[in-house]
Amino acid sequence: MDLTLTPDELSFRQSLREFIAAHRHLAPPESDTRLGTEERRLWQQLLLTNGFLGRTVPSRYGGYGAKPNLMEQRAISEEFAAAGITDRMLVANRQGVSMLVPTLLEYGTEEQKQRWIPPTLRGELIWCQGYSEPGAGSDLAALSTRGRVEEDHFVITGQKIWTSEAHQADMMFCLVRTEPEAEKHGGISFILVPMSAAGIDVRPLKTMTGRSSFNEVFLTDVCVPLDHLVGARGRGWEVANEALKHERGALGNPEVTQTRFQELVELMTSEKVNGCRLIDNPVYTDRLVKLQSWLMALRLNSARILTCRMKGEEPGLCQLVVKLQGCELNYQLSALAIDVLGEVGVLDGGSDFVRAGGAWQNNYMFDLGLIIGGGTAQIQKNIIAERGLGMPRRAHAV
Amino acid sequence: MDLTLTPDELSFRQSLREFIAAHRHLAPPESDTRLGTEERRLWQQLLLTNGFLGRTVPSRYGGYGAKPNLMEQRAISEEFAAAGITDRMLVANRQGVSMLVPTLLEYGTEEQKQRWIPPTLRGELIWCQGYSEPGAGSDLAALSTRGRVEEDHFVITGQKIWTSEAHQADMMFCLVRTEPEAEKHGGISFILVPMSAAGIDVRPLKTMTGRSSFNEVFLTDVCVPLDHLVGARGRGWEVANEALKHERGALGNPEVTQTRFQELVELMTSEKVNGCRLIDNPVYTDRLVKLQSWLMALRLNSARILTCRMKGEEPGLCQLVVKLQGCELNYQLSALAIDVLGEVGVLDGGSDFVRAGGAWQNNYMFDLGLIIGGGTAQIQKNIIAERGLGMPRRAHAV
Amino acid sequence: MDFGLSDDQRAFQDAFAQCLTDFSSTSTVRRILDGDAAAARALQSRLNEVGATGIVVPPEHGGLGLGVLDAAIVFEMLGRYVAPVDLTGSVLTSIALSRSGSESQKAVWLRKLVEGTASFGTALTHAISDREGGIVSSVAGRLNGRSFMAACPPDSTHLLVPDSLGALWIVTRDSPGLRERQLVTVDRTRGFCTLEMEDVVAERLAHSGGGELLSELIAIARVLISADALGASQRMLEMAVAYAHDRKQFGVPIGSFQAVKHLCAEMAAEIEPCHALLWFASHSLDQRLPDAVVSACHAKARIADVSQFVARAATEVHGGIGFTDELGLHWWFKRIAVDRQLGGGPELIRAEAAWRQGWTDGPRHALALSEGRR
Amino acid sequence: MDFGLSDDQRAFQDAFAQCLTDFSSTSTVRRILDGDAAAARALQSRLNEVGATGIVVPPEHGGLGLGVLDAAIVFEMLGRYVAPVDLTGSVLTSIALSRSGSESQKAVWLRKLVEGTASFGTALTHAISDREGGIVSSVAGRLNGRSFMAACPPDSTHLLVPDSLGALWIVTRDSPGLRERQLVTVDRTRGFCTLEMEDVVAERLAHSGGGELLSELIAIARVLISADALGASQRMLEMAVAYAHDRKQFGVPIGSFQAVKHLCAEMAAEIEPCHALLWFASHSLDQRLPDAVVSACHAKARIADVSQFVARAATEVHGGIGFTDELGLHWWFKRIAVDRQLGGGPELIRAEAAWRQGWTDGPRHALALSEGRR
Repeated sequence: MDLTLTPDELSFRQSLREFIAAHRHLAPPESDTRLGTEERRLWQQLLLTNGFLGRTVPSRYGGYGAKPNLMEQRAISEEFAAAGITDRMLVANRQGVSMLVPTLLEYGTEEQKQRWIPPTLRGELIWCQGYSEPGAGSDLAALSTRGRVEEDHFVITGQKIWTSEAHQADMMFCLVRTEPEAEKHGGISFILVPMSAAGIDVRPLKTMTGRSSFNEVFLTDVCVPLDHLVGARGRGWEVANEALKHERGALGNPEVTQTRFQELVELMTSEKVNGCRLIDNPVYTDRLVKLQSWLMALRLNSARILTCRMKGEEPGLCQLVVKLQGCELNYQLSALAIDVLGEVGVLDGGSDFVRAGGAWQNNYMFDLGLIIGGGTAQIQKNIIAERGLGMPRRAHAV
Repeated sequence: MDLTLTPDELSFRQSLREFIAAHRHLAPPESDTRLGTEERRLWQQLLLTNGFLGRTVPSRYGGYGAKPNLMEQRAISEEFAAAGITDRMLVANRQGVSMLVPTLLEYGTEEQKQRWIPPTLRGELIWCQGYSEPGAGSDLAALSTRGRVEEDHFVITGQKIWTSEAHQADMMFCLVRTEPEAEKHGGISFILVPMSAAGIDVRPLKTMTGRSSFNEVFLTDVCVPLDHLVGARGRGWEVANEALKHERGALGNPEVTQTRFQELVELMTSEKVNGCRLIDNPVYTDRLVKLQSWLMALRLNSARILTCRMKGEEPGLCQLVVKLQGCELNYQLSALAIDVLGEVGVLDGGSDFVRAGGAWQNNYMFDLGLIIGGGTAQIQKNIIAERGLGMPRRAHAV
Repeated sequence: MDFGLSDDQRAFQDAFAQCLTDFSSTSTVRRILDGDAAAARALQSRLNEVGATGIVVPPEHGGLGLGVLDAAIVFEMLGRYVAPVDLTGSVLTSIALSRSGSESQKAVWLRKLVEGTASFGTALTHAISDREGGIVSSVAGRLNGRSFMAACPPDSTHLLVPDSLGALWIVTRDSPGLRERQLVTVDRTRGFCTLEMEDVVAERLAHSGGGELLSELIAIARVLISADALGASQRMLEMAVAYAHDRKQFGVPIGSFQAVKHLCAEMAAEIEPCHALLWFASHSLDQRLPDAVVSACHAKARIADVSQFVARAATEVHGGIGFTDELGLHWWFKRIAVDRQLGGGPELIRAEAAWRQGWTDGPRHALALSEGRR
Repeated sequence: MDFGLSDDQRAFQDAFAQCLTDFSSTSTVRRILDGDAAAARALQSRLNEVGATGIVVPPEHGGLGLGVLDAAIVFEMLGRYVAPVDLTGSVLTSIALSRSGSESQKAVWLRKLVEGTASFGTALTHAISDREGGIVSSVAGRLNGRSFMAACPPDSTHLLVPDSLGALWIVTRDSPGLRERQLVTVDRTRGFCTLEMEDVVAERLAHSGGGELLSELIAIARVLISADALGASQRMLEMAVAYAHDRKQFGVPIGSFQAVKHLCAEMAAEIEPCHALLWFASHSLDQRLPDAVVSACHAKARIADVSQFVARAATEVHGGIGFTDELGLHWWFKRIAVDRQLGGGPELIRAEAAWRQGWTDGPRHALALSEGRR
């Protein structure tokens, strides 16, 4: 056990802090949900040039070309988070940079890499993800969007749902059933679809939070050139799982929770009801410390995972539990914030007297959405039991 | 909604209280676990004569012959409970009186009723229940104890487990597979087995509580006359379910919980740590009141069930949830008692400083046993979902 | 003994449910929330017709002459249909008038209430805790102070407001010196506001004052809110069970997966005994039984926790579609979320229950109103 | 950065596990509990051989010279095997001596400890709360008072006892004036007693006194107890998973039922991050990091709750057989139950953590020892 940082690591952190201090004002504000602005592109290119995104992507594809170094990666994520720069503010096209780029590096042809990666890193191409369908949620492989080949292109018809940022995206990486005769998982291909193509209709999907951060995407005879296929035909399931691996890591990230936890402590130590600070109610404080212990365990668990990765070991169970535990903790943290605020806690953004712009309520619902979506809690439990504990794959009667 | 009692009901309660006050000293002490004593028989016969057990059993079978009256039944159970006379003190042969007698009344031949019911009511026949087997727990119908017919008797071989009081019983009502060719549920018969028969071996089964309130019963070529069969051959599943119906009602009875709750309040208001009464710790008190609200809901739910029964309506869901909720509440009540006692809470019966003779620890474990046994919590949930909510019977993969 | 709803009450419940099926269906709720004033008026006038606003008004004043239990039945149905109405003010005002109004006040106001010419909101939060500095004092028939989170149906004409000594006042909503600040909660089906009062002329209920009646009114409010949450929970469970029948994944209805079945069973197990608890607490308030106020605390605290669990679990059973606006499941989710905090969150209420039973020396977050222990 | 156990530590863990496999198998545990003194001695002397009693004793005094983290590894294995030994006293005494003993005290006692000629229990409960009137005062080298629930391994010769000013004392178990009252807990694998002291002559660790070292010792005790509970939990999970593979109902392994699978997954999800938490808290105490005592509170509180959940869930997976004495699963269940309360139950510890972070004005159940806030 050695928690000290090397001189190199310390100086990297130092330079990172200096960079952030000097350029923080260029970051787009959290409230700005527009993705394709010039301001965002310049900010993203600044990060790219300084190696704070696309850090390990080879320079021939427009990346910074650094050797993989998990400590540096962690330092970047921690320092930006500590400066209040969220993932969404960091990168305009999160799904492109964090999901598609690694997938292309693994499965793309040389030509695909050269064509798609550089503009994605530069923030010039915004991507969205076309996986889920109304009839294919937990059972994603049941998807029914079909693509038939006609001459030199696919012709795609179907419907995608839960497509965040589809209304601003230039491209969608998409799962399409191209081999109808093959068995369920074997008939799917991973295809890059231009959102400007004829036959695409994007409709915002309003959620319980009152916002429309998701969309439905309807595809009707959309033509896509054959060279937009990533990986072999019918191997899309494998390719998509690579991309999902990169997404899953991001959900339940305890550093984000830590920021929220600090805000809750701030709230409870500053607000009073009936002459007592909220934190002077022992029942609330017991819940607060309970969540703190849990959060601490999850943060340290991340450090353990990082060490495993650095040593090239498979983290196993301690990785598999991250999403299940992290999303649940976030949810309970929001629930506590609402409870201590009482009647104030149910106010919505924009109301008089509302705290933090209604973020606690918004998180409370959005976190529930994350427990439901992105691999439901039930699917997570199946994965933990089957992959982590080696329990039987099939379930049975009773 | 009318919670008042009629004059008849009030006077019945009054006479009951007078009876208890006059005769309470004749009740065997709670700590006395012997069943077949003369003292117990006399006490039981006193209750029988006064109509406080076997109340609605026709007098031709030795019962009191009263008309069924649920309010009277409830008054009896409440008044004896309030006087600290537990079910175990009330009746020596609980399983005989509360499970076998109603089953015989429903399924027995006239001869069987006359032969078995009167001595059972008089406390002269002690019964135990032979249902569970090592390979047949949740899946009771998988039982493999076999009985073949030879001349005028069954020859029974197999093993029973969780047979409480087998070491003191005269008879066992037992499920035996007599029709090996029939389908699972259809091959079982309900047979009355004398415990004195050759080939029966009773071995005490020690549990985690450190006590041996259960036994294993080994049967090797045990001969039982054919007229000990209750109901038709192969119809034992149906007969046994009748008996179980009477058992299930007893588990999770909130009146028992109410007594325990009062003891816990007494404990928390009288004991001090660090100069504060336990109840002055708001975190404990929050848990206490939480359990109180829940208990109150369950007690009122019982009143609702009683009203349904009196009106001849099927109580449905409110009956189906009793065991699941009641056992869980009991468990959590014991857990709170242990937590407030801290280091004192883990002392076992007989130790210096122990409270209530170690009853809280004993209950904590025994209640867990009840959550596991007598129809596990999982089986209870299946029943609620399938019978109560009409959900699909079969479960499927994932 | 007859524990439960009478045949009359069941028939009343069914009739009221039918009225809401007709005038507060999911599609109507959506229209009303989208600003369809005609639909809102239709619902309100239908409620007036069936006597919902005068439910606890004595028959001699034109009301139905029913009790808290019947009002709870109504609220359970309102929650069940997430009806965009809030009858808390009218029920509480009716009871307050009946118990502490002068004969002439009763004659005037109860009639108006039944006719619909006066309709009431109520501001109780400041009598439970000083959230956002809530406190109201009265001098010479004028009210000063603030009440946070008053129940203010948009169309109500008056408000029932207690002062810091437990006297009850009727305030006209357009009175000079009264400033309302609209609050936006996650639940758009009901309206809330904060009242700021500066020398507002008000009418005192003649015989009101002291903590006892006010405690009872708060208890009644809690029971009604609990009924709302319980009705909403019951409906969410039913929607979850129905969805689990219809929705297929991996080729079978999701209701055949043990995890989904057990989640539904747990919801049912938690909900079912709450009905009896709610009935009893309501009945106790009707009969003014000694423990009525404590029983209301139990109902509120228990149902707040149970309904929170159900809101989450039912949404989980629905998966992604439960998270959309389109299905509208979130209306129930949010209604339950607001009910949880209205009248005091469960932690505060449990502390109060411990104090009222003489176990503890007053909750640390004491009632703003000083009140002797029973 | 290298977060986790080193290769050396893992090898040490494996070797120690092997030693317990040999000398504290389930059947050996049963024999020892049934009074087989030879088996108990064999286990104890094997532990001495591998250096378990001198694990944190500096090498110059013949010990292994390892730290709290290594001791936690040992305790995790002890819990895993429900080993009928309690090394809390020896570890705490070693550290107390190293940090506050005079040179001659170190030379004498540490050597004895390593050789096994002196073995230690410890009485800390009275320094955490006054349960059963626990308080110990010292006057002129003599101790008076009571400590409830001291860790008293039957074969130990001495006890480490703090007084009310935080000074630490070595007491010989057969001293005049010392009366031990054996306690019987549900966990028969470890021995506890209550000490009654009347003018008991004791030896003070020369440089001890004040709250700081005592707080650290309590924190170390809490980490060790947590390690014990975590080891027991991990083993219970493994037993549940193995049983779910073997046991069939309805013709298939019960592990293929979703309810059983999910229960096992939940256990794993709760347990897994606790390892990192425990390692960090131990490491913090080794490095005497500023938040070390708070980190120990977090580890103790979290693991107490997680292990309680696991104890129940793993027993449930086993069904009836888990409830029998024969399988012995209950040894783990009970060990976890006792670990939960030792060193303070989770509610008290969380209140302490809030106070230590400066959030609250001291827990209502204050530490018996007055201690300045950091």
